[in-house]
Amino acid sequence: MRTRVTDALTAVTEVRDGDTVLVGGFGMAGMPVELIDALIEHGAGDLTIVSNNAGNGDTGLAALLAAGRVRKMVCSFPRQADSWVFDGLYRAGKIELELVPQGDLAERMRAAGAGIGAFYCPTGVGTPIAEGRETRVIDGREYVLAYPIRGDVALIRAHRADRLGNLVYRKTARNFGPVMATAATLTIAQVSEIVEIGELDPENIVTPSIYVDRLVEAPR
Amino acid sequence: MRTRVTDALTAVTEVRDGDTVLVGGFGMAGMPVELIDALIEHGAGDLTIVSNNAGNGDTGLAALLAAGRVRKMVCSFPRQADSWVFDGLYRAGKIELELVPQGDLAERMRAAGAGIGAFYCPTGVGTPIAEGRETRVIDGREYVLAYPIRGDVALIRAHRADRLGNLVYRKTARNFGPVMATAATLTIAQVSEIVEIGELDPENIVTPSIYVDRLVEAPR
Amino acid sequence: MNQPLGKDDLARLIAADIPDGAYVNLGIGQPTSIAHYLNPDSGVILHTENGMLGMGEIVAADQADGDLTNAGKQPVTELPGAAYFHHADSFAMMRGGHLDVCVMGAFQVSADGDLANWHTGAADAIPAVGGAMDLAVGAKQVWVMMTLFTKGGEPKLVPSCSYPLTGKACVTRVYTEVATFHITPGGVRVADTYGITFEELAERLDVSLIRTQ
Amino acid sequence: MNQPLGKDDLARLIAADIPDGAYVNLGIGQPTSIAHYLNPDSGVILHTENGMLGMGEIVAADQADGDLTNAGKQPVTELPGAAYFHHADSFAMMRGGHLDVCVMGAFQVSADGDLANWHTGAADAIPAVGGAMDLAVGAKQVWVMMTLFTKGGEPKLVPSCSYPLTGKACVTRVYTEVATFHITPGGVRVADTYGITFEELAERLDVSLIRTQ
Repeated sequence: MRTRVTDALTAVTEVRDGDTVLVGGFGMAGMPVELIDALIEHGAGDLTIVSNNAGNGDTGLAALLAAGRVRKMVCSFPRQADSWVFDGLYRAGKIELELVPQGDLAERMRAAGAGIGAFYCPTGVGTPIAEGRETRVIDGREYVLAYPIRGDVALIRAHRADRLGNLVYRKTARNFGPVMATAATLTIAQVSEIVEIGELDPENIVTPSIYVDRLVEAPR
Repeated sequence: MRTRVTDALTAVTEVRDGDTVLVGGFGMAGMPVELIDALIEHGAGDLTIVSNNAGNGDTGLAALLAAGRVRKMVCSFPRQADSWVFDGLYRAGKIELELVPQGDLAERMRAAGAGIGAFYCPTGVGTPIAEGRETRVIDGREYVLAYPIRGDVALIRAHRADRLGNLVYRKTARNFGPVMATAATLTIAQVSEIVEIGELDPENIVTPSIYVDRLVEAPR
Repeated sequence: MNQPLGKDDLARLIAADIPDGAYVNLGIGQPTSIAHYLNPDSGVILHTENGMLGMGEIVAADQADGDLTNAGKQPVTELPGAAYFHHADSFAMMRGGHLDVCVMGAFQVSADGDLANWHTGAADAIPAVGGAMDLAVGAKQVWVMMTLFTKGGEPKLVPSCSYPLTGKACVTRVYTEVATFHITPGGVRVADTYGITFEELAERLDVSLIRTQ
Repeated sequence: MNQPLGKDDLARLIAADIPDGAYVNLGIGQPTSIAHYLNPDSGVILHTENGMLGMGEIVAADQADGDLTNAGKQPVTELPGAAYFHHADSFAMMRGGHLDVCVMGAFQVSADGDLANWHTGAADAIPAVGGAMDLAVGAKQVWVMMTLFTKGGEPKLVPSCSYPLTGKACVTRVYTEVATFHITPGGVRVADTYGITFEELAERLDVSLIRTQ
């Protein structure tokens, strides 16, 4: 259905307590800071956040964690030089952590968006990540069964959008955005600029409008 | 390893009798006609061809079939108004047919390129396509297990390439090219134009050079 | 009493039922004609499984671009706001449940919404499935556009399909020249009739029908 | 007799061993420094798992573009011929066996090529794996760059890893300050030594070593 252009706070009003929220970004590159700020203001809590990292410094995802809104982090790389907010919560037993290898995180969200029920993945075979999971040998190689990760909501940052909701990204800030957009019931994208329909070259669209429900302009 | 720019006949010299060859195109859009002509001249036979259709008219894939080089077609839609070459061979019992739904064809090649061992797919559940195959109910929905389709060689057509082998496509001629490029041991791409390194915008590359082994310029 | 619908009227009727802003795939053959009757202001965006959103009209051969076709391989145009993508992405979009509506032709539809539209099962037929099975499992709503009876007068809305299936329990609406059916958990509801009475319809079909109040 | 290698010498050595035209992923930490010693004419193309081929050098903060970083989140440049892609495509590239070489750091490597580099297993440690497991199973060649001994003098090339694994039987070469090891189906071959004799090495490691003839 048609993408709605709105302000950040209006965009996040449908987020509910207990939701699973996919949050784009690799560190701060592609982090939808304005949408997260709106989510903090909106007030939804008890959230499960799926994101590559567990917050950097004191802004963006780290601020959401600091506000006590997150019950559980699903991520590949929580421990960083500037992840003090997460580190404190984790050591105090105030947040759950589910560690997922980075490629599994991406592929499991892709599976959710692509209607794949589960897939056999070679990543993590013979490691603690595979413990307790179903494995299978296919053509002589061992794989672990991986299930989709779906979001109730995705918050992503792109570079430019047209009014239909087609998105293009900028450099490595693209990272998880295109995959998360496909994997959530409600996808909210913030972009630096919204342009008229026809201004983006159809050959270069990275996220087609079908995946974008709400569009927020946040110039930078 | 580095992409080699060459002529069509040199590009296909490594194709062997009995190889599985992925052939791009949806009908004639994206069909690598010059590469197929070179393959006919090269002479390899007993081929398994994976392509959406089974040839149109008398050129391209249809010409390869007419030359008697194909043992088996793996495709989603052989029967078309202009598929007389295939139709004749099929009715004469001179060619095998493995029918694969179009999305499975794409996703199974993607799995091959992405290192996925197998995946549970909802397509074809309860239909003859699912007969004899493993099924599983996940979250209340039934899926069929699908395995990767790998090629020894992929022959694809793109629009432009830089000398490194980065590719961009044109309109719906993109179709299977980007997926096939990832799924073959040797990927050969024909393009209308080869440009200097740096002339293609890194944001707009559809097939990165890592997937392209041989590059053939075939102006049109 | 009203009349059975002509093909154009049927296409116009279906076009009018497609919600504004919907993302829609129109199957090859008859459903393709629905595009012609979509209101340009509706914001409906057409998907074609060969890798495009924002597909425009079919064009004549002298305006054809061989690189730009619909799923039936007819030359088409590109509308402003279009986007191209490869086949794996296109079918991820279909299979992942992102399309609001698809409209396909059919040989048979069962009272449970089973769809048969790819193979007559005839021994000498060359089977071809294309993207029909992916659409059947993927689109949020699967609508069928067909004649209600074969040329021989046999009903195509049946208790159980005799032809090989394309998808199970996937069809939600069946549009025909004499009636529109909604396939619901409670049964097959006749939403509208054209040139036929509910009673005549009930007599000619071997399927229990629910009358719209 | 030659000397143990400094960190820069080790990076230079590994850079020289990377084949011309190879697609290479350099892990975060020490392996990142190898990029500095690649010959620009070698045609080696660097992959970074956050979605890029054709990554250039690390740049200073005043030249940083926040949207352009390496896997260690340091600002980098884009080289001519670069390409960006999203995370699922980036890891499909890794997992699908398309990278020629990756170089990672390690806590331990076993004689069978098992790799442990993500978790010390310490009770209070916060685990973080990132893309290491995907690289371990995906790259055609997995090379390790590490010191051969811990600060406490314990060998890090071991009969069997005591730390949690990143990947099984994946490492093909181990580059250290005192020796380069090739892990082959026949065993661990010492390809080169720096400031240590084969005999001294054999004595300090609990792993059978094969001497290069």
